[in-house]
Amino acid sequence: MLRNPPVLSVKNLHVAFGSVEAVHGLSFDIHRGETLALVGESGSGKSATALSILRLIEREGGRITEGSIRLATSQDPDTTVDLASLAPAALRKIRGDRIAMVFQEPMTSLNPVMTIGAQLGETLMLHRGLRGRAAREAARAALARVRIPEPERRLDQYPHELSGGLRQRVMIAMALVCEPDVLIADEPTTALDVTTQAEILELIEGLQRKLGMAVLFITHDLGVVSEIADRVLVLKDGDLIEEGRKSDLFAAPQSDYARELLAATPRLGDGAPAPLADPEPVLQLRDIVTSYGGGGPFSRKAPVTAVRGVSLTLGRGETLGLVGESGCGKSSLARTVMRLVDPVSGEVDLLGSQIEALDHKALKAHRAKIQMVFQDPYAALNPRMMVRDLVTEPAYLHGMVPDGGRAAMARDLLERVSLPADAENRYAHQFSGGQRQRLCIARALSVSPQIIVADEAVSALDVSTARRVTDLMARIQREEGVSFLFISHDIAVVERVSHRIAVMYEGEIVELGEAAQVLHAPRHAYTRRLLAAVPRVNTNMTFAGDASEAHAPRAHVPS
Amino acid sequence: MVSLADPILRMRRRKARKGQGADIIQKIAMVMAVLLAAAAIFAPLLTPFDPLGQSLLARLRPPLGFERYAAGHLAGTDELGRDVLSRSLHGLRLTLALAFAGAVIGLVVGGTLGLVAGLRRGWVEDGIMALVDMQIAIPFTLVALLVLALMGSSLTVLVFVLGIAGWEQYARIVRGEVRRIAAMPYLDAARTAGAGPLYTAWRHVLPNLVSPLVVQFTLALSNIVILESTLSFLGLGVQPPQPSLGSMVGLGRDYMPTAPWIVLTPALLIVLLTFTVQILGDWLRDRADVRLRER
Amino acid sequence: QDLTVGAANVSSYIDPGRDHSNVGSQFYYNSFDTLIDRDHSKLEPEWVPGLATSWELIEPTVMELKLREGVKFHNGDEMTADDVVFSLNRMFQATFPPYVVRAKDRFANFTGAEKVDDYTVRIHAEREEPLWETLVSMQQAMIIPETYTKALTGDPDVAEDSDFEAFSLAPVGTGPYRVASFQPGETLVWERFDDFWGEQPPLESANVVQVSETASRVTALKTGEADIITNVAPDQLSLIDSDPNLKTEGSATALFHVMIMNQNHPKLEDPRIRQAMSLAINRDALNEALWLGKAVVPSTHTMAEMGALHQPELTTFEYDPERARALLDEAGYDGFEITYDTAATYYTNGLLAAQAIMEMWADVGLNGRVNVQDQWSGNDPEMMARNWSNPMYFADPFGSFGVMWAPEGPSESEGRFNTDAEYAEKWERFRFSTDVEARKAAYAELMEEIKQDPPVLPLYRPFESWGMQKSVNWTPMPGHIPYVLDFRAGSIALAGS
Amino acid sequence: MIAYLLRLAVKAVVTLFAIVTVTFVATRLSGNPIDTFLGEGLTAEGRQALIDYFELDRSLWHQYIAYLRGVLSGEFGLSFVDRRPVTAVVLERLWPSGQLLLASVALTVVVSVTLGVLAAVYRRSWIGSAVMVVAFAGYAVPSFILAIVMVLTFSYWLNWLPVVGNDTWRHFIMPTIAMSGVLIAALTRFTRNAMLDVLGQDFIRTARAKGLGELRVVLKHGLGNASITVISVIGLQIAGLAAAGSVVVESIFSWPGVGQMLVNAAILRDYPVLQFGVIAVAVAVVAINTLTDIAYALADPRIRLARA
Ligand SMILES: Nc1ncnc2c1ncn2[C@@H]1O[C@H](COP(=O)(O)OP(=O)(O)OP(=O)(O)O)[C@@H](O)[C@H]1O
Ligand SMILES: Nc1ncnc2c1ncn2[C@@H]1O[C@H](COP(=O)(O)OP(=O)(O)OP(=O)(O)O)[C@@H](O)[C@H]1O
Ligand SMILES: [Mg+2]
Ligand SMILES: [Mg+2]
Ligand code: NI
Repeated sequence: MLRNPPVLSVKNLHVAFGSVEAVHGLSFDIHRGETLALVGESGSGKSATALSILRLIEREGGRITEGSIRLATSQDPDTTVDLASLAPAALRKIRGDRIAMVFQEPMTSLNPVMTIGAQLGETLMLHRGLRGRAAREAARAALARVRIPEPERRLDQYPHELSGGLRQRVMIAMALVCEPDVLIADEPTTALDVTTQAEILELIEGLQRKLGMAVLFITHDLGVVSEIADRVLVLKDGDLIEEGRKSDLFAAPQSDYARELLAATPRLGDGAPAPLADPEPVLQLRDIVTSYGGGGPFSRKAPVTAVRGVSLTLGRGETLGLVGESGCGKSSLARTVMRLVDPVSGEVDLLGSQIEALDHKALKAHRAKIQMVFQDPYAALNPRMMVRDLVTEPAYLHGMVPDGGRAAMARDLLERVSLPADAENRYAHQFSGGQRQRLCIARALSVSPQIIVADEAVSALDVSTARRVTDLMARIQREEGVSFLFISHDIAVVERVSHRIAVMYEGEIVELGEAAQVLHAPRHAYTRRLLAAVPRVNTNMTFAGDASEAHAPRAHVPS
Repeated sequence: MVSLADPILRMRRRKARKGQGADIIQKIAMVMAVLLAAAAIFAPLLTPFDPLGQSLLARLRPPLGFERYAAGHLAGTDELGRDVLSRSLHGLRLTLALAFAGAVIGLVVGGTLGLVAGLRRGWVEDGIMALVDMQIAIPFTLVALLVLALMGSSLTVLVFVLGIAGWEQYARIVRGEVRRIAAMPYLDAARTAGAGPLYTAWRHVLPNLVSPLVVQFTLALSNIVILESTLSFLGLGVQPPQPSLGSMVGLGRDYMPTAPWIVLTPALLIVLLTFTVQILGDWLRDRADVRLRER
Repeated sequence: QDLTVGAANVSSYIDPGRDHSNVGSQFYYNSFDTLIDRDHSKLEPEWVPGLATSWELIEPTVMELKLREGVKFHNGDEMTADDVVFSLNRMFQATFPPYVVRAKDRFANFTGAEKVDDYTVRIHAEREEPLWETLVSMQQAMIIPETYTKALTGDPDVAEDSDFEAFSLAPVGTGPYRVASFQPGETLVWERFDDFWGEQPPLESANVVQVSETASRVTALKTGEADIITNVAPDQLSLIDSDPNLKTEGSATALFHVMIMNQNHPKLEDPRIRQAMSLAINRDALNEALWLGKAVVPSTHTMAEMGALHQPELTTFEYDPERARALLDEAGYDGFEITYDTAATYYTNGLLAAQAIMEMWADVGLNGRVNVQDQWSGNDPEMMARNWSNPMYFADPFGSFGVMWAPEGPSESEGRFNTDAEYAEKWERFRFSTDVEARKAAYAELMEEIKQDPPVLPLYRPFESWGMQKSVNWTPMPGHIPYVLDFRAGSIALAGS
Repeated sequence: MIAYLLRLAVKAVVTLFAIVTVTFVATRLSGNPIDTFLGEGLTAEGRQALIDYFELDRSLWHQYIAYLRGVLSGEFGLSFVDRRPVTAVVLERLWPSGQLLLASVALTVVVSVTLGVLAAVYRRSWIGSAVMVVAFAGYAVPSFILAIVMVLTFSYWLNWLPVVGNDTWRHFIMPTIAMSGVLIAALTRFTRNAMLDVLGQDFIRTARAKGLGELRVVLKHGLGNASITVISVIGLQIAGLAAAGSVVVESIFSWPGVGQMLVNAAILRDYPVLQFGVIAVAVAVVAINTLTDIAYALADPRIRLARA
């Protein structure tokens, strides 16, 4: 191979927010036609790096304190300009033209009051001087290139009229409209469904091949890395931990951190807990139908039926995994079980009592038996309550603990979820995400429930943190015989904890069976599609199975 | 990753808290607030003259440093020969008391209605929001005018009128907050823990309302000060001879060309007072809204 | 020759018969005439022909008047006896409620007017009338056109109430200026009426604009937007006088600011308390402080304008704090609160005087409180004391004291003043005696009754001031009732014309 | 969108009906008008005559029904004081008030949007602080003080501007500023906060990543979105504040508008004028609110394009 000068070369990059340094001397090169993946957990400085390259970091309140970012000029690949010290006007010429960026959140990264056409046109006018018909035609072509159906019509639509996947395609089209030399993609698929994610990844790959650009791909998902990257950089707390070819990394990670990361990543096919033999049913759902809205004559929305005739049984000591893509009705089912919404029809049998029609008072006695852990550990804990009160609240409400006994109980609960006992005097915001989720579990445990409904309980957490939380849940199940209804859109995680798996699609259970059977011999077409979309490691290295990892949408894509 | 919030948030909070001290204007406002409060509270001790004591022979005397200055009357005397400074300080006291009482009444009335609207939904909410719309559509000055003309402007009525002046603001804020909070998972969490509506409102909703309400409270305070002076302009404010900042300005305005000092001291106090309160309110708001501080 | 007047108030209707307000009286004399006029430059009444060229009593209760010929109304109609009879009888035999009110308090003695021929009318009185000319020359007896008025609404041959309502917005008279445009409460524009029967007035037009805010009014004068402004408070005089282009004119106007007291309030029933309230007030001090000594403090309810009946020698009201204290002691006053109602801005210095009076009361041990309300409380049984004004509606004690304090008059009707047979008898003598001395004596007796059981205290004749450009030669004339803006020939002149 | 418009219409009608009722009740509760507007010195007979004349002794219910019937047929009765149809009394004054209001709102929007954007963009520099201090100060000065100080300065001492009436554009300067003072203060702060909010959003970063210049980012993308929230406030706050301010400003500048008239009507208990005046103002405010709601919907495609 001929010597191929890097198109972008970062040397000793230091980025600081105020007095806090977020990136401590990062160096790397990207060559034309190459995909470089930047991985690391939340807060490791990935976005800071990406934003520094475009010098957008200053707008976010940060600063490049040291280092250079050299971009090869378009005329001569051997001469470079240093983006770190370029004048704003010259910089603006490069942004969107030679270096383009796709952001994580397709829902909020497009201007809600401008049409798609106008937003694309802006770039075209700026860098290509195109206006009117010409611009429109170019914009249409850009949309066609990212395989958006009916591109002509999209030009006059507003972002809110498009689904999340389409919006991300628009973002990509916008980034690629001037055919940049470098594309920076900051977690472009994290907010998307697995199936959509697969399509987007394929699209980026295809376009890269066609346009020959360099791609800096930021992700925390090793599965995605294995699908798309040529080389990988592992970042931790702003430090470069490891750099190498993808195959090398997966085959023989050099650093402890990379190894730990790989180990925590759940991989499809790792095997599920063995099914229980005929457990005694603790929760039985029969023909549950749940819908929203359509209340009064003045109601804005037409009613949405989120759950359509679901029947399920949960046995004692069993974990039932519930998977399905975003918006399929998983949470609605959970909320129905918890009686946070009332079912339109159907029966909920909880330990022999029908609870679907009980009023608030009568229901209260049953609430102690079934508890819920929510997806977002930040929002599920009242920020203004002390931990002691938070974790003992259910028990207190059920009269299981007198006011004076709450502190002792809290310490006991904290210990059971492996949190320091002195945590009782703190507030929720003083904990990390994983710790908060432990608080939620402790809270649920305070009433010694027989069933815990975990709705995306680990989706918001880092791989390693998520791993620790699922381990905790498994331990609790072992020790106390609690049954779990474990809801997730991530099949790999579900596999790891579930005895049985139910697959939900558009409000219905399309497949239900023992975990191994559902995963290895899926009967329903949708299940097969779901499994196929999970990113797989296509190196022929260590991992026989597939790699995938938890990724949770922050804002769910409405369907 | 979704959980971006944790470290960033913590850092931002820290920054925000550090940021407090940075703004000189806010520092000045805080000092001003303390001074004004002290002046109001200790007015009877600070003032050498009876605020009601007339001296018909020493009317309209200018402040210290001008010709015809009447000894002791630092800020001059008014149209009945009363000491402007003494009246201003007592006026400040009354005005602040009125503003506080009014803001509290508004808080209680509007807050309750907003809370009910936010929690009860349905026609109760529609009804309350219709009231809010109505209140918005009828300029408040008119309402005040009617009520005061009807009931005569005694202090009690005035407090009541000033109190209901801002109720709809409170109601809207509280309702909005309540609805926002109601959508928070921790309310679901409380419900699944077996909490009833009263417990939820008391333990989970109210504490989260505190900071927006504190902000609104400060804004209401300064609005009421202005409103009181406007009512005084129309002759409906605090009644003479009782001094309030607003009534001193409202009744003294005819003397602005000839004896501007009558109006100057109280007007200055009004401006200082509202200015201070506004800045404090804004500071509180910025503090309450983490995002605002950061961008 | 145009002129702009910045007035503190512009009335909401223009009808001389219906109106007796201080605001309205500004406007009538320029546009309307009475049958008998007087020389307004003189304090003493000197009757001069108005729309009537001559008049005589053909019987003690009948006056016959010869009308001026060729007099035109502003709308072009010629004035005849029909118009005069119509105008007078709308008051004397009133059916329209606002007229009824005025008819009762001043025209009660007149039964009707009658046409003799086109230029002769007769006015009939019920009893012998000592005040013929005075009453016939009143504002309320000004002449308006019959045909025009009746045709304003409804049946053109009938005078409906709505005709009078409409008239008050589109007034037509015989005076030297016609009302060219009128926005109630805002502006009134006069234009010279070319067919005026008398001497042509000096102004082409005059524009009265309501400028209620004092600072704005003074400023308008200073900027030249106004040539004359009304209601200049004494404290503002120096401001205007110090400007080389401006000046002020003023006079102690023919009106008393008074304090009224409720004889029937349970706590004030004892006259000694009311006497004390009255005696405690140092009216000279009020005058010195608030009016710069320019107001006139009366010793009794009288003024020079009343001519023969002016009796300054009576001392009905005085300042005597010692006696006030003694009276309160005697009456066993226990310190209960006495409210003093006042409107916020209606009377110049009214609010200040009220506050000052409270101090004076406090001096003798009376516990007073000012109660500011724009609502009229004179008919409220709870009312204890309040301020008010008692204008001279016409130049006679009857036109001032008499209108308000007659038996069954307004004050008594409102329940705060009592009269008995004795008072009524004295009042009869005062009202109808044809002998001036007898009337004076009767009036003195009435004053004595008022002194013994006081319902009222005249505080002072306020010094009313107008500010104007130096080029304007105008001054209030002593022969007018208060506040009249007289722009007729001889009353006003603009320099540089 | 159609459903949205319908909802707005229903809301407007309900609000207005409630206002009609409330003003009716409130005025009736507020005492006998006779005593105030013809008050002083009436004989008992005269008083009764007037009560009969104005039909003030009919039952409230009767009066209310009659009034509602009148309202529906566009008849609002005669003013007690000047005995003209109140519609004439009020309507002739509505336009001058409207002109002043429009001028003030225009001035307010121009000034405060400019200032608000400046304050948001330069929020960390002295420019931002200066703008905010001015805004706070504007809010702290009662409008009548501002008005009188202006009158004394620009007319009394400098003799630059006229104080009386509404004849020429020069007459508009001071009243407009006096009325806008508070509004500018309020809207500037609001615009600033809305801008800060928008400038912190992701799509602003996207716009910058495209290479757009700062001016375009701030104006097109930032203000484009912030204006949606700003519009909603113009209707809500501004209309109310302006209506309140007009009372004071109109009386100082002898502006022939409704503000001053309403105050007098309230003091004199001229019910018909008061009622119709309040209703007219309310209609205006509701109309402005509804218009801004519509503008809001038009500006925001998320509402505009929402299906019924
Ligand atoms: N605007 C900001 N102000 C202050 N600190 C910031 C800001 N943005 C990021 N940081 C800090 O900089 C560090 C790196 O953040 P960065 O956003 O680059 O992480 P990341 O790897 O992209 O994480 P994520 O996966 O959550 O997106 C973190 O410690 C974060 O707290
Ligand atoms: N409160 C609500 N009001 C109206 N519709 C709702 C409501 N909550 C959910 N829906 C709708 O019901 C359907 C199912 O939503 P649900 O939240 O149960 O999905 P999910 O499977 O949990 O999705 P995710 O993985 O995104 O959490 C979706 O179409 C959603 O838009
Ligand atoms: Mg990031
Ligand atoms: Mg969900
Ligand atoms: Ni009078």
